[in-house]
Amino acid sequence: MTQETSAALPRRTMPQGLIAARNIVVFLTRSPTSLFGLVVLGLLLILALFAPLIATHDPYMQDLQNTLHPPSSDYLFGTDELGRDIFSRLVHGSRITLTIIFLVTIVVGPLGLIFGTVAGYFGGKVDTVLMRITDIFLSFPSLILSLAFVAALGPSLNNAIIAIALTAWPPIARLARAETMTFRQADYISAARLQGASPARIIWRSIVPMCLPSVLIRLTLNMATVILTAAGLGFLGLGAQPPLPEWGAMIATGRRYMIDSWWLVTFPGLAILSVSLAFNLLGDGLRDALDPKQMNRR
Amino acid sequence: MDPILDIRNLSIRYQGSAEPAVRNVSFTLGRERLGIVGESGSGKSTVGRAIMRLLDTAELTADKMTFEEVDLLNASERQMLKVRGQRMSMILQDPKFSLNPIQRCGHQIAEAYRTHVRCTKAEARQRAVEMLEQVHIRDPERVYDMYPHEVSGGMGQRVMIAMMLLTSPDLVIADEPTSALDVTIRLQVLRILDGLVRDKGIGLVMISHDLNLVRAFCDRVLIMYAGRLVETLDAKHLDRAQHPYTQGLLAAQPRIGGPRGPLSVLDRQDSWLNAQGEVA
Amino acid sequence: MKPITINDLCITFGAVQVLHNISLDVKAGECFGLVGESGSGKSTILRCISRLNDSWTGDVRIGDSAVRDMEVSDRCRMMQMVFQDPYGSLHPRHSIRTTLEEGLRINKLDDREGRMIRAMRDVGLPVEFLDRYPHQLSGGQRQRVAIARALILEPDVLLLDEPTSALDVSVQAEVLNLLVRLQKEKGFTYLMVSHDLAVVDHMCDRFAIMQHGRVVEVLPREAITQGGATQTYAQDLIGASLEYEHAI
Amino acid sequence: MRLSRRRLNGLTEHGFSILITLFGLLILTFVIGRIMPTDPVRAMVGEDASREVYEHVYQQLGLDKPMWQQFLLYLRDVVTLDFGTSIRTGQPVLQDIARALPATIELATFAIIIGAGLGTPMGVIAAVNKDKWQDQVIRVLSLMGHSMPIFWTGMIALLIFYANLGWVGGSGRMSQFYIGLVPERTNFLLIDSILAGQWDVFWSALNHLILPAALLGYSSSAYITRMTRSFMLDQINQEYVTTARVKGLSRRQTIWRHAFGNIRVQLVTIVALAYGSLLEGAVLIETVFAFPGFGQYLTSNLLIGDMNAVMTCVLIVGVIFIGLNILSDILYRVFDPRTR
Amino acid sequence: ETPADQLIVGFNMNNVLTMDPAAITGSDAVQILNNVYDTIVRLDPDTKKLTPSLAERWEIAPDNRSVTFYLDQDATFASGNPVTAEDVRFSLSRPIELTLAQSTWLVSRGYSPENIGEMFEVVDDKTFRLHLPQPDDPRLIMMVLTINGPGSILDSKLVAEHDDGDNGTAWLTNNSAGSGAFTIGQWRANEFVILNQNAEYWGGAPAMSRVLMRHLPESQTQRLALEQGDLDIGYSLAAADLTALETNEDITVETVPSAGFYYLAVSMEDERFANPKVREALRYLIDYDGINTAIMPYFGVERQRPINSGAFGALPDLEYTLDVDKAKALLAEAGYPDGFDTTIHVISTQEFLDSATAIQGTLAQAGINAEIITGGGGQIYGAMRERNFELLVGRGGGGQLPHPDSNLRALIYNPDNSQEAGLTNYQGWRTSFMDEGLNEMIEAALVEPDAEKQAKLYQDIQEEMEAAVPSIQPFSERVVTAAYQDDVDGIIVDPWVARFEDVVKNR
Ligand SMILES: Nc1ncnc2c1ncn2[C@@H]1O[C@H](COP(=O)(O)OP(=O)(O)OP(=O)(O)O)[C@@H](O)[C@H]1O
Ligand SMILES: Nc1ncnc2c1ncn2[C@@H]1O[C@H](COP(=O)(O)OP(=O)(O)OP(=O)(O)O)[C@@H](O)[C@H]1O
Ligand SMILES: [Mg+2]
Ligand SMILES: [Mg+2]
Ligand code: NI
Repeated sequence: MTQETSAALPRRTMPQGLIAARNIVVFLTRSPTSLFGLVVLGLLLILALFAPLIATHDPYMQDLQNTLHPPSSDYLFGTDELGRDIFSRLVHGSRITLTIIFLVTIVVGPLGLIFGTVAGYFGGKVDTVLMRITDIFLSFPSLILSLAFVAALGPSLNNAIIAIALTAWPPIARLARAETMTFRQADYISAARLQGASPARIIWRSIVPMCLPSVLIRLTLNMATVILTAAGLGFLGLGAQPPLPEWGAMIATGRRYMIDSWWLVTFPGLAILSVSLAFNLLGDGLRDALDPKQMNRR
Repeated sequence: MDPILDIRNLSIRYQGSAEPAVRNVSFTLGRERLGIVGESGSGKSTVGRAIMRLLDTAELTADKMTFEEVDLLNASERQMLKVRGQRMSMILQDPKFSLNPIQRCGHQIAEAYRTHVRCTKAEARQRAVEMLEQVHIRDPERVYDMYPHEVSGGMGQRVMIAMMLLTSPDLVIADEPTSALDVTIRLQVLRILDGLVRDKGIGLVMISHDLNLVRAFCDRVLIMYAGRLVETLDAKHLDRAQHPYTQGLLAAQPRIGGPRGPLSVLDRQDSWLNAQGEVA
Repeated sequence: MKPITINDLCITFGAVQVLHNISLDVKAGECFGLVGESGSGKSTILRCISRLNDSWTGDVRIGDSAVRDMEVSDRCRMMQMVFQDPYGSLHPRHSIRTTLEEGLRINKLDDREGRMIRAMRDVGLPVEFLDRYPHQLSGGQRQRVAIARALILEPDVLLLDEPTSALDVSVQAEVLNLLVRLQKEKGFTYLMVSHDLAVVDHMCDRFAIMQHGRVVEVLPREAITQGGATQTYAQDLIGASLEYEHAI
Repeated sequence: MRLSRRRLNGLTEHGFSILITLFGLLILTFVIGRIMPTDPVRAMVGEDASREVYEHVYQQLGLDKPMWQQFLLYLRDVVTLDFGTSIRTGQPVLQDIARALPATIELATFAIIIGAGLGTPMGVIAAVNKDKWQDQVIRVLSLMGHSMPIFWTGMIALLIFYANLGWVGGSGRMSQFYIGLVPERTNFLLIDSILAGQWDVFWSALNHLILPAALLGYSSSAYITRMTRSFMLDQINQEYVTTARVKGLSRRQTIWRHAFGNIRVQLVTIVALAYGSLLEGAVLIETVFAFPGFGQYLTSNLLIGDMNAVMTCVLIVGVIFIGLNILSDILYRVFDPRTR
Repeated sequence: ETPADQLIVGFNMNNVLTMDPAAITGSDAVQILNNVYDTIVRLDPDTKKLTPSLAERWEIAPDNRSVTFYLDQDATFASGNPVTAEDVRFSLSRPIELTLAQSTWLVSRGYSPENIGEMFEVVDDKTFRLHLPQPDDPRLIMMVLTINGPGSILDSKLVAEHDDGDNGTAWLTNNSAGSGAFTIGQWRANEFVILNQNAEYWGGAPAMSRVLMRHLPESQTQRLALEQGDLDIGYSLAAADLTALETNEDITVETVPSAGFYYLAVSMEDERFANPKVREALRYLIDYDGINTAIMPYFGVERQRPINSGAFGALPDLEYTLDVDKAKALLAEAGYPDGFDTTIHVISTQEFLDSATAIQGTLAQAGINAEIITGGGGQIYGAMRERNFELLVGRGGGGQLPHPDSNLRALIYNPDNSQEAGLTNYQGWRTSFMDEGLNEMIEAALVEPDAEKQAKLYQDIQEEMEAAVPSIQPFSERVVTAAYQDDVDGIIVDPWVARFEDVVKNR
């Protein structure tokens, strides 16, 4: 062998995926804003996991003698119009938020990825048909489309999730398609075809891994929108139904008492704001960490 | 004769990288054609851009770096605005990317003129058209009104040259001006460049990875390796190069009508990294 | 060892006909060059032969069988391609092992480990490199991997699309040497695109000059130095190349 | 933006694809209209109506016909621009929307002026100072705007600026007692009040507009800032920007004359899309501010199952979006020499 | 500050879908039209007694089968046309002939398109005789005629002018043809109604030159506007805001009795609730005191009997209380010692929702797990009409007429329990409750001509009902509350009888 690489390369023992994940986390913790995002989401996760332990009261337990109690040591964030402890409701509400995020992600991610990569890889008629469908969905702002869907399905948390998922996949599909289009002509795809790989294999093995980072970033950023949409639906009375402690719905009901009892809307609002901000910051940080341009650099 | 450019011990480190991209490079340039060759990543463009002071974020150190009377090391951006484009300019590699896609070619040429010379639009246009003629464009009025995507690569490169030579600079840095072009067009562009340099007597720095080109076109050649200057030679005497890297590069090239045996292959030595380029 | 026969190959993209009735004969075991200006359709010919583009008309045969009628797996085992840009031809997220193994898996070949090790030896890379990723390799090393990927399926025909034009001279020499050596050892038929007549002269026995999707002339190697070209464009091209190399 | 590049394959195909999208839109709205669980007939006849009354209206609405017939009727109506009568208002839906939409357009236009006026320079500043403190500050500011639940911020702002400080007008389009005093010509209150020479109504309207518009504007400026920044970053790293600097242009000149010129078209597209999605923000903010616009029309009709109105609203939103996309395509064709 | 000659009213007009009196639904529209259309008789806002309006006097026939109305000689419509008996006939017939929503009232009293020709008799220009198609209480029918809707008197000439082949329906949707103190200036659904002074009002022109009734569904918006002086009256304020306004010196908060009840209904389709023990257990699982003190102030006062306390013959209230043990025992007797799972349908309006949540909580104490299902009025009552619910917290039960029959018919009466009957306007039918004995008692009481005997009969019915455990258990009797600027006088709070003709501002 006559050639040498310029830099000495460390021996690899861990699988590439793990190393990458670790690197990304390390990268994220280096920027204060992404760190904030990570911490808030970690907190959300802990709250949701240990909700019954953290909550000081039963979130559904009414105490009509103790309604609209301002924040105090008994009721950290005060009580609502039915005497329920707002702190505990917020804590339990994090489960709803996480459920929404989780369900939407596992529907939207794969769906968008499959639609997008298939359309992008095959092009032609397949592309036209699939993209027409996404176009139709994309020709609405997501909240209005979800509104229409929820109205059609009847208001409930599940329907809100379905509606949000239905409106959230087209942008992902679009993104995956655009990415696929840039890779489709790449020589390594041609090489795979020359080795006899079937289209499904090419999409799965070669294209999906390439689209994944940007789809992940987009999904993370989308989560902020999903949370806001869900809260908006809850606010309009079309999302989670009482007595579920969904944050948007809490604001909607708390709104009737807002002037005198500020704590009813302030805390759920802050909760929504910080989680959605956390997702945005994290997505932004991820974009820097996983920058597709950097990754494809020679 | 005063050198146009005098550089001593120039080192450049890009922000965020540990190793300097260029270290301890020294050379002077008179009214001549100086070639800089080296493999990809050896720091050729970096030197060129450093001279133009285009590397805002990179860390730049040198014992001395002057362009005529201007101290490039300490000149403020404001001073540089007077120098850049008027007294020194740079021809970039790929016309496809180096021209603003949404402005007409002629407009971009004229803008270069109007930035430095007070004149009316019509005058600038006049000058630009003349310049287009000088770079052997047959129908300059028409090309003036074309968009970059409408002209061919060779033509685009000529537009670029016209733009950069319009203000009659003393120093022109050409960063791989022909490597995006076909062989036949490449020759035409080089001839134009050559003619202009001869007529106007400017100093030209020609950056290239192509030994053949530099050998034929330049007066003197700097050989760069991994950010260092390993050798400085007269172009004529390239075949008599001392440094094994230069020798290796020359031998590795297939030549038309050459022997068909295996090409010799560069055997890189760590000791090359310690070599100091001597000041020419 | 198989010859390539191309007859009346035409292809149209949209409204533009890119290839006009191309007919070429590449002898078994020969290295055949394709030169011509950018956009003249050189790469397209290779992509048609390998059926990466499928909308062409005409007849392309390797050995006795037409590529159109071949089973996918047979075709893959018979012909492979090396691409111009070593940076773009390896999947950035697949290790070298994955890259090489993929073809073996698809074509259900046994003794995968052994074959991979042999392929790495053939292209002169250390076996440890199997666990590296493309971004950990230099351009020349990548091109070697790309060649190994082609070799591993033991094809008869290698299509080379400017395999060295993205590389430095010093690295180009290594790759060219490797290709020459492999041809000697394994007796491949090469169809090689290049824009550099010096490379063609070094590697090929015969070459075709192309312009605007047509083959202008097919010439033996000697025509470069001895001036056997009859067509104007061919003469221009050879002239320019000679002039470029010797004196500007 | 991506949309447009894809659609440069010729005008006919373009038109055809729009038609197909529109058709899909119609199917979607029809389906939404028909599966709504709320009962429009009951909404019309009221709680205590007898069965005869109910069935009388049911047939009047044509709900007894088979689905496909209803769809064909719907298609015919749409083609003849007859969107039926709203159950809730008893008026032709189109007439209702002609009244509600101008209010929202007024709001959205104000918002977009604030949003683009703030967002574009902030985006450019952030891009030019990438990774410096300016960039960080702008980044957090704009992500805040992107993350805030606008209905919540609206409520809090209303509480602070109207209830406590009394700086701005409260809910509605103008102070209550001006309602109905201005003759309706364009339904744009600002214009109508000027036409009628009623300046106090004009000021009152402006006063009521400023807070919701500022909030909407902030949230859309967040988006515009982010996009401007990334467009700008793309351009700043292009070779032609270096060329411009080599020519001797100052940084300012390179940025505004060259880089910014190249993002203009993309920017217009983004602003157009942001303008469209203000409709979305309007749904929530209009609810909070009791602002009688399109968003409120849509939500209140949704809740009572006013089929015709909902279908038409959804259709109109879709058409507006498709229209904005076409507009941005056209802008591409007009402004980008490469696509001509 | 609002202008001195304009009245700015905030209320919720979600249910106002038309200005055509024959097609309106609900009390909000009545509240508007009261100012536009006069009826032949009125209810006194305070005493709920019948008082003259367009008819200056009336005579009830001794056999109780007809009433003769003598119209005021001076009464004119806003158009200037005199009010004639022909107008009365036209107005009363119109809903029935066109099968519009408001026909229900008279149709349920036996009128039909076939018989109105005989039943509505124009005696002379100013005399109108109303015949009763079946034995009935004429007072009850007169009470129906006090309501704007079935009783609105339209200017038949004016309507005829605007008849485009639709009997003027399209025109009436946006315009008025009444004789009231105001005319409709402009109506925007879910936005506002502007009422313009009828300067020629036959009862004397009102003080306000213009009334703006603004749709402000948000209580806090109304409150802020009241506090800022942008609003004169707020009609749909929530409890918390009323409490706060109570302390505001410039604002008066007034609560008056109204019609109907807040109740917990069960569907007897469901075998569990068909069991009277279970229904009785539910009686003891409502925290009447808690709900009425914490949730219902300004909306309701405790009442467990399904007859409005203001109606004649009403008995004093019952005294059920939350008694979980007793309920558990009853449930055990019924065979549900561990309770069961069920659902509660409820409208997503605050006081309903809060009550339902409270009931959900107390039910849980007896092991009944109730999931709350919310929705708009259409959805929730829709489910009730389809008999597709288990438990439901709602409001209703007649009472717009101060007559016990109005409550009993709405809540208890159910002549035919079959699915096909589809008597969706009877809540008895909706909840599948049918008691032949009670039906007969209700019918008998109505036609009893002797007032004292009649009251006694109604008392008997109430006692009978306590034993029968009907499907609907009221927990609160509806009251309504409005808040208005102190310097505004002459405001009537109850929307069924509210009119702005006497409103003045003391500025
Ligand atoms: N903006 C930058 N930031 C960090 N490193 C850089 C930057 N630009 C170039 N480099 C590094 O500096 C070194 C020299 O780069 P330069 O572009 O000057 O090489 P070159 O000789 O011009 O190569 P080529 O022939 O490929 O153009 C390389 O290692 C490169 O990776
Ligand atoms: N998939 C495609 N769709 C449309 N046009 C194509 C496609 N592939 C190639 N072309 C066109 O066909 C022509 C020939 O392209 P090709 O890549 O074969 O040229 P080439 O001779 O290999 O050029 P180069 O030396 O630059 O690689 C070009 O004009 C190109 O634009
Ligand atoms: Mg370079
Ligand atoms: Mg090619
Ligand atoms: Ni070359």
